[in-house]
Amino acid sequence: MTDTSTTQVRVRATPEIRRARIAGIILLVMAAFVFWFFGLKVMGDLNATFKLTLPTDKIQDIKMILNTRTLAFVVAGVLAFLSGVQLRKSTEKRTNMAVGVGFFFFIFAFLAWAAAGKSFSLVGMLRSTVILSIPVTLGALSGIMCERVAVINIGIEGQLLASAFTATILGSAFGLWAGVVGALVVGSLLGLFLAWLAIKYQVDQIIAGVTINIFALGITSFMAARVLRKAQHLNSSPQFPAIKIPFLADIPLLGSMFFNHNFFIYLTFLLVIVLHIAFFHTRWGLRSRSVGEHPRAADTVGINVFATRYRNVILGGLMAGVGGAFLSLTQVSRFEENMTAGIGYIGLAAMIFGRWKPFGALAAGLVFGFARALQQKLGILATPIPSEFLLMTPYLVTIIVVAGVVGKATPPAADGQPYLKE
Amino acid sequence: MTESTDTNLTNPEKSPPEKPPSNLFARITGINTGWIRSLLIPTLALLVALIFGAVFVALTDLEALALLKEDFGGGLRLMAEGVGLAYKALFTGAFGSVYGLSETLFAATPLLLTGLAVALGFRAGLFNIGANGQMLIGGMAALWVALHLNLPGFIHIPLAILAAIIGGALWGGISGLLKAITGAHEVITTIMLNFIAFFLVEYLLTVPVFQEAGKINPISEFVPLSARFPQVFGADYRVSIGLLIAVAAAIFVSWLLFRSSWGFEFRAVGFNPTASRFAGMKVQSLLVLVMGFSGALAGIAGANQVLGFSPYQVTSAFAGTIGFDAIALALLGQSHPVGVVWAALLFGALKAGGRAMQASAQIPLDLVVVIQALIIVFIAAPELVRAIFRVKPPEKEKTQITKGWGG
Amino acid sequence: GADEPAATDVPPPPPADTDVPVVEDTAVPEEETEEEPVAELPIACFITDLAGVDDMSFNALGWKGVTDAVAAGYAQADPILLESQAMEDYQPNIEACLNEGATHIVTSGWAIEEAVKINAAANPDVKWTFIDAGGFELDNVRELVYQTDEASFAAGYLAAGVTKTGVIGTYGGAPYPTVSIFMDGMARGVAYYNEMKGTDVQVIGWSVETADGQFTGSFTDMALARTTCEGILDEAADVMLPVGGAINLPCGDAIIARGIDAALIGVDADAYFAMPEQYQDLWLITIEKGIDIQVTRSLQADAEGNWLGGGTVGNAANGAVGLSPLNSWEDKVDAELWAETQAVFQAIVDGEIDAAVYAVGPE
Amino acid sequence: MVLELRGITKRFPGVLANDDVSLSVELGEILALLGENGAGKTTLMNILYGLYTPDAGEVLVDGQHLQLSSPSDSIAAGIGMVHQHFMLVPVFTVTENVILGMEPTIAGGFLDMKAGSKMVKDISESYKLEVDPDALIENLPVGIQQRVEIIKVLSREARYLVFDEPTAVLTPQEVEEFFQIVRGLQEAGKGIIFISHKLKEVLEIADRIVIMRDGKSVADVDPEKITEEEIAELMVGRPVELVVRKKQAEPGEPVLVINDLIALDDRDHTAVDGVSFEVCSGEIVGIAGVQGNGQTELIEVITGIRLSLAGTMSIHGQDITGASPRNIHGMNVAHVPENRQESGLIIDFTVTENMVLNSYYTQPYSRGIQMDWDIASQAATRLVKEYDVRTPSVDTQVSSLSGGNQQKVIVAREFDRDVGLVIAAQPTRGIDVGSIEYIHARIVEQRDKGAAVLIVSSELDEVMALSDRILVMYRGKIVGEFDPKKDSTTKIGLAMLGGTK
Ligand SMILES: Nc1ncnc2c1ncn2[C@@H]1O[C@H](COP(=O)(O)OP(=O)(O)OP(=O)(O)O)[C@@H](O)[C@H]1O
Ligand SMILES: Nc1ncnc2c1ncn2[C@@H]1O[C@H](COP(=O)(O)OP(=O)(O)OP(=O)(O)O)[C@@H](O)[C@H]1O
Ligand SMILES: [Mg+2]
Ligand SMILES: [Mg+2]
Repeated sequence: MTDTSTTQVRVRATPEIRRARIAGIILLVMAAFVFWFFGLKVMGDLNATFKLTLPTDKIQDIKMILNTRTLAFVVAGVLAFLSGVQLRKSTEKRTNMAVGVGFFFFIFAFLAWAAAGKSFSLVGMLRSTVILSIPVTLGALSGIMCERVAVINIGIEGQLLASAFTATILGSAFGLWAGVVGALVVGSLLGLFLAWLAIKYQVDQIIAGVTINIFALGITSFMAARVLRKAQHLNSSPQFPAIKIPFLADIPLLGSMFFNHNFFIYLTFLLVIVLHIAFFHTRWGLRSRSVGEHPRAADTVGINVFATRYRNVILGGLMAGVGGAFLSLTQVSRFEENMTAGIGYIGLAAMIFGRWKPFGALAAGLVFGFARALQQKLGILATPIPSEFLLMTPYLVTIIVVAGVVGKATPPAADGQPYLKE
Repeated sequence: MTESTDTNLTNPEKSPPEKPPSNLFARITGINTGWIRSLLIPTLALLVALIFGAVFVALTDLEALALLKEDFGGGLRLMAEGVGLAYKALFTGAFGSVYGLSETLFAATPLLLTGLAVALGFRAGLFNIGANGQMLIGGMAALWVALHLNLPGFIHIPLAILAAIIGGALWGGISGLLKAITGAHEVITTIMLNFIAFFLVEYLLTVPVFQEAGKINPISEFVPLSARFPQVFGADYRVSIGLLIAVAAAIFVSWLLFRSSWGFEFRAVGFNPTASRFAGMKVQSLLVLVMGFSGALAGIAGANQVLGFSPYQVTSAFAGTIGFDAIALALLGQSHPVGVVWAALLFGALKAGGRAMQASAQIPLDLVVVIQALIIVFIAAPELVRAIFRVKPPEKEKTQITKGWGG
Repeated sequence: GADEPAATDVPPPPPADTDVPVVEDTAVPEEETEEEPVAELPIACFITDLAGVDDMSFNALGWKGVTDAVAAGYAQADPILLESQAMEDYQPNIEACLNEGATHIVTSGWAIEEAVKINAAANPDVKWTFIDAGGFELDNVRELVYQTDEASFAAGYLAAGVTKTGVIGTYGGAPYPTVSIFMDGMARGVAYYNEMKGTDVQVIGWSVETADGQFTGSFTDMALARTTCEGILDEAADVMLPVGGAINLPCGDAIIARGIDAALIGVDADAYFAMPEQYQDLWLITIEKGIDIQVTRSLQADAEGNWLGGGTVGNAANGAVGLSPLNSWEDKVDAELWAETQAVFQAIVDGEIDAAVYAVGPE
Repeated sequence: MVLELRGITKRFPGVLANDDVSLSVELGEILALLGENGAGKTTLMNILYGLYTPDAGEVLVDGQHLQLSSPSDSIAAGIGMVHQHFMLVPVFTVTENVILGMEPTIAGGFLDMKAGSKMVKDISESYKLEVDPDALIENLPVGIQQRVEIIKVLSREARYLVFDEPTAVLTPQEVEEFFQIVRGLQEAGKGIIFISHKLKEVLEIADRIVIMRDGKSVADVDPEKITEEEIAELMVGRPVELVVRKKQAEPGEPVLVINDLIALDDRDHTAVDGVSFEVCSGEIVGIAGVQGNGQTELIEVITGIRLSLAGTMSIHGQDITGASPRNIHGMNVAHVPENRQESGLIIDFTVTENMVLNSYYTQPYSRGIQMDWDIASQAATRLVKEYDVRTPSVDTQVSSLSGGNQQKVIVAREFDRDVGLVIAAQPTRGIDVGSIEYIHARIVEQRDKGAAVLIVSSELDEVMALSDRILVMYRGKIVGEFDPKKDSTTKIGLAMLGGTK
């Protein structure tokens, strides 16, 4: 017989440990980089000034002044410590946390390096983050609405674009609220169209969505060239004003970030909360989720799968409609060909990154918004990094986040599958 | 797992055996409903799309609309004239002359290549939205070889194409690799890599390695004569050997998918990655390989844009929207190389015709995009067309082209 | 149709009796205009670059130049407009122009340059007017490039005097020279002001040292332009120079929404007239680049038989670039500062200040 | 007090699934519905449940015609169904699954989870169906999942309960418990339709038996007055062999040797926990166990699909730890995977393509990377004949074959060479009697040719019939070795539940 005693027992690393090791190594590299590049290589003893108030704020001139080099050394230390913890032992939750914290500190050191000897508005950057996150979050909410009932909506981009177009025209012609209504109607109609193709005709859902994108781009550009060019008065929409929330808006930093915005930004936050509650604490949500996870099971307890899907996909279109209205009625007063420029696709990424959850979508939106805002601040800070590379930042960050932090996310079990009765 | 198929054994006589497609068309295209049947739906789809397009043209004819109020008949006539003029230009621009035909083929060339790229991905269950980025990187690689190697044409061109293949394959491979290692979905990574490639190219065109000497704008140096794709129908027609390369690529992809063991693996993974893994295929490596192949095809399209036509000098816009058109095209061609060829010809014709339509009827080029979208809708939902024309459905009709996020 | 207006419905160009030299094309001798009648008016064809005719920038202005010429009787009715959507559209569009019988083709954007060069050489009978690039050395091509930074410099000087916060901001659509030249000239003008007055007015969004700055990366992403502008406003900027056509407007929206006392500097055509009404109070001044006027002049010269080929660098001295009047800011700008600004501009015209730093074409 | 189906006919494309079937059940009665795979039992019940609309026929309760256009109609009529494939949402809790479709809410549609879990508790107490209302379904063993299904039905106040093959996934002990529950329900006055093809069980529990074949109801009998053999003949339409005929095993050298094997499942929990055993040439070793006790992972590790965490494995003395599926296939290992449609076949591929699914890259099917489909198709034609795969042609998509023939495609592919080790998981799950007989015979034939055979099955009967030696796996460990000739089903069943040896 075989001699079991001499066969050595090989022990391989669990995925958890492997992940922690990789995280540890990355953190260590980051620590070394921060130490050397942001710490040692910085010329002279420079301070970075972070402004914490906006020129328009009630309370003025709160600043945070940090010594770039000292900060770099501190951050390098923190990163090295996190790395050490990871390399020794960690749990999955702590690995994610460590990576998150590590990136936060790294970016902080990076910003201080970029702002060495200069000053910039940190509060402005964070405020921009919030604003920039809105269309992404709304796009993601649209995706969540649909995919929670197992209909993939890749047509968010087209829904945003078409509803932004409508909002501009109707807003220009009949005023703000007409624009809002128009955007919501068009978003919902495109949702209905997607639902119709996907449910009634069982068209491959990705095809249906791509079609919506192409169609929306084509028809809005066509109309812009053929109609708006000659009817400029239809291309100048009014704007929703900012609503200052009394007292809260005057809190330094937080006031400017969260409490001095237009209606749509509050609405988006509200939607995130409402959708979270609706999905996870109401009858509607339980039924919707069951339709996305196991439509047949839902059917056997008397839930109308088709109706649920129609309803949610239309609501998904509605969310995109809100996004379109946000763009046209709060951000810009003019429609431009392809003015959404891919934000719908980024919304899709945010949906996946946010793991099909409303708060996840918001978090993902904020990460993307932050990357964008970071790029904008770096453009201001006149770093030696060419602007073309700065412009890549948001996209790079999205890839890193999706690949590095999220890994494989699990969609609703029936996602993308048509439901066949008989 | 539902056992919905336990029938043939117990009642073999009840289910008539499925005959394999017998005619040549069916063998080549895999559409086994016979000649007329298989052309019927696409033709009707095109027809309906054109009708819708006409409606859009008519309804946005402001002059005619204004006239409508005073003189209804006159307004309608004006609309009809406008549509007629537009479609006449569309048709003659695409097919009405040798030049038109050549422009159609010329426009079809990069579409075919990127369409194949996307189709190949679909076959393996991957949704490559990144053909544009892969074109950009492939094109720049080809441009580098074109500008910096001094070689005779017969070797310079192949080498530049090779560089494009490598460049595109690497750029596509990144998404494959990320998916294989971390599970990051290719839809997201390819979209992001499109943006990144675009800004990278913008940057590269401002550095001396690529930028035209003495120029301040981000525009490249001229491709030397030895690296330019020869025109196949003479200097007056823009069709170059790029078309031949694209057709060769279509044949290659056909072979790859249906005659090679790699293609067998690609298709297996596309249908069922689990079973493929059980059968000993290295699914993760295949993901990288497929994205690599897909990117390589798009890369060749990039080379075509860089080396393929006058003035043989590029800006960051050289990929245009071709990589996105390719998605529609691959869907339209049902991810089959032969289907993609037809789809590319159709889209090429629409492009060439669309330009003519703009020139002689002042219809914005965007109308073509609208028509493309409509064609896809009607082909993807043939029931719609059938409902309009009251055509009877064929017995079997199902092609799973894409997958959800799960893959 | 024949009387298709330009991208923006605009009142007629500003009267020529302002103090500032309006954009004028000195290359066309004025006195020859009323000479003997010309046999045939040119058939004009206009080809845009990828930005399209709605770019509120050079394409729109070029097309305006063409339609103005038609209106003034320098070209035949129904000029052809062809938009390019891809790089490979340039050549067929040019061919389409030729096939439609165009005798005078106007194109805009540096990217089309080579296609024009080839076709112009092959079609010596056709006249060409080319916006924003040069170096053709062909008799049938009239090239229009602009030493915009000369005017931009003076605008920068003015802005530095106007700002209360001591911060001036700028952003562009993409780091292309035709964009950056505005930003660079303005930044130098501000620096000059600082030097003269011993002040420390900051420029945000452009660095003369790194020759790089703040860009949105897109000429159509309006929302992005808005936050880009806001990001600069957050740094307390109160004079903004956005350079990118339609994406200039969201900056106006941002200022209006914030209700702050900030100004915009326009580019290309006098923004006070050219841009939508709601922004009228914001335009401090416009750095004018007389594209439309020069295109019209070029067609006029063709029509009247006194065509001149070759390149012109439009600059302060020949009046092709300049500053608009103050319009709505007339009362708000200190008269002394305005006089100084004009003096600076005059000094540039006279060559006493060398503001033409930015390369505008091949040497 | 009677539920009646009258003259039900249902046609699917190419199949007459139900052909003028009539049956009835009274309150307080247990009716067993018997029939082979594909006989039409599930279809009939789905019609009763409002999931399918019949082409002809009607459903009546107390002589009252029912309009059943959706499950809600059936639920309203007091009909409940425990489906063959559980209708539970895996990522929901027990309570969420139970209340789905009839959620208790507080004002404005907010879920009242307290009321929900109280309902679950009440039912589980009154019917002795113990279950944690807050547990996630995906974490529960099938036996408990079944209880959840029953609670679901009871919570809807069903008077008629349909159980579609409820015992297929249960151990003998669990079956016993289940029968207790069913009898309890009967006493509570419910009418019960019980579907199965396990004859013993049916005879034990039913008051009346209806037998279906080829979509028709062929007999309505009293269990007291009929034998197993008679029933089997009625089901299949011919006399059947109910036991596997095989010679005494003659074990030779150990072929597969496993030592202290540890492996994780997809959620990174330990699934295989220090398993050691060997399989010798010429013997069939069966692994019995309730589903989800690590058998799946064990097989995946041995066949190279899953990485082990620790331990060693060898085949013919050659170390295979960390070897790829292809390496292992190359060592003359035949693998019949557990789930044929998910992992054994690519059902959108043709028979030919599936026949070469793991040998396509070798001579003679390919030279370099060029495939030779003619040769592949010839080989497939031969195999189809040899292994009695009933298919119109080798170019037919496997998806249009019956389950048994699909399984034969796999067996043909895997057995058609000199096999040293056979690993077969659930080799006959969900296929008809004829195919089962055939596949069993082929497996025994491999053993007799000298191959080592490892069988995993959740059907204890199958393991008992096939194996020469039985290992029982419980919570990732081998908890006992049994001799099918000497040890009783009860003893083995006890071990499957973690009882002492
Ligand atoms: N298994 C095979 N055996 C023999 N030839 C094959 C096989 N698979 C593919 N081929 C060859 O490849 C050609 C194209 O394959 P086919 O059209 O069947 O692909 P497909 O995947 O079915 O396409 P479709 O998407 O249209 O269904 C066929 O004409 C056939 O000659
Ligand atoms: N949705 C469907 N579409 C087409 N055919 C179907 C469908 N459902 C069942 N069938 C076919 O109808 C016949 C009866 O199937 P059914 O599921 O009712 O059998 P069953 O007796 O329940 O078998 P099993 O013992 O395998 O559960 C089979 O031939 C099956 O393939
Ligand atoms: Mg356009
Ligand atoms: Mg059944």
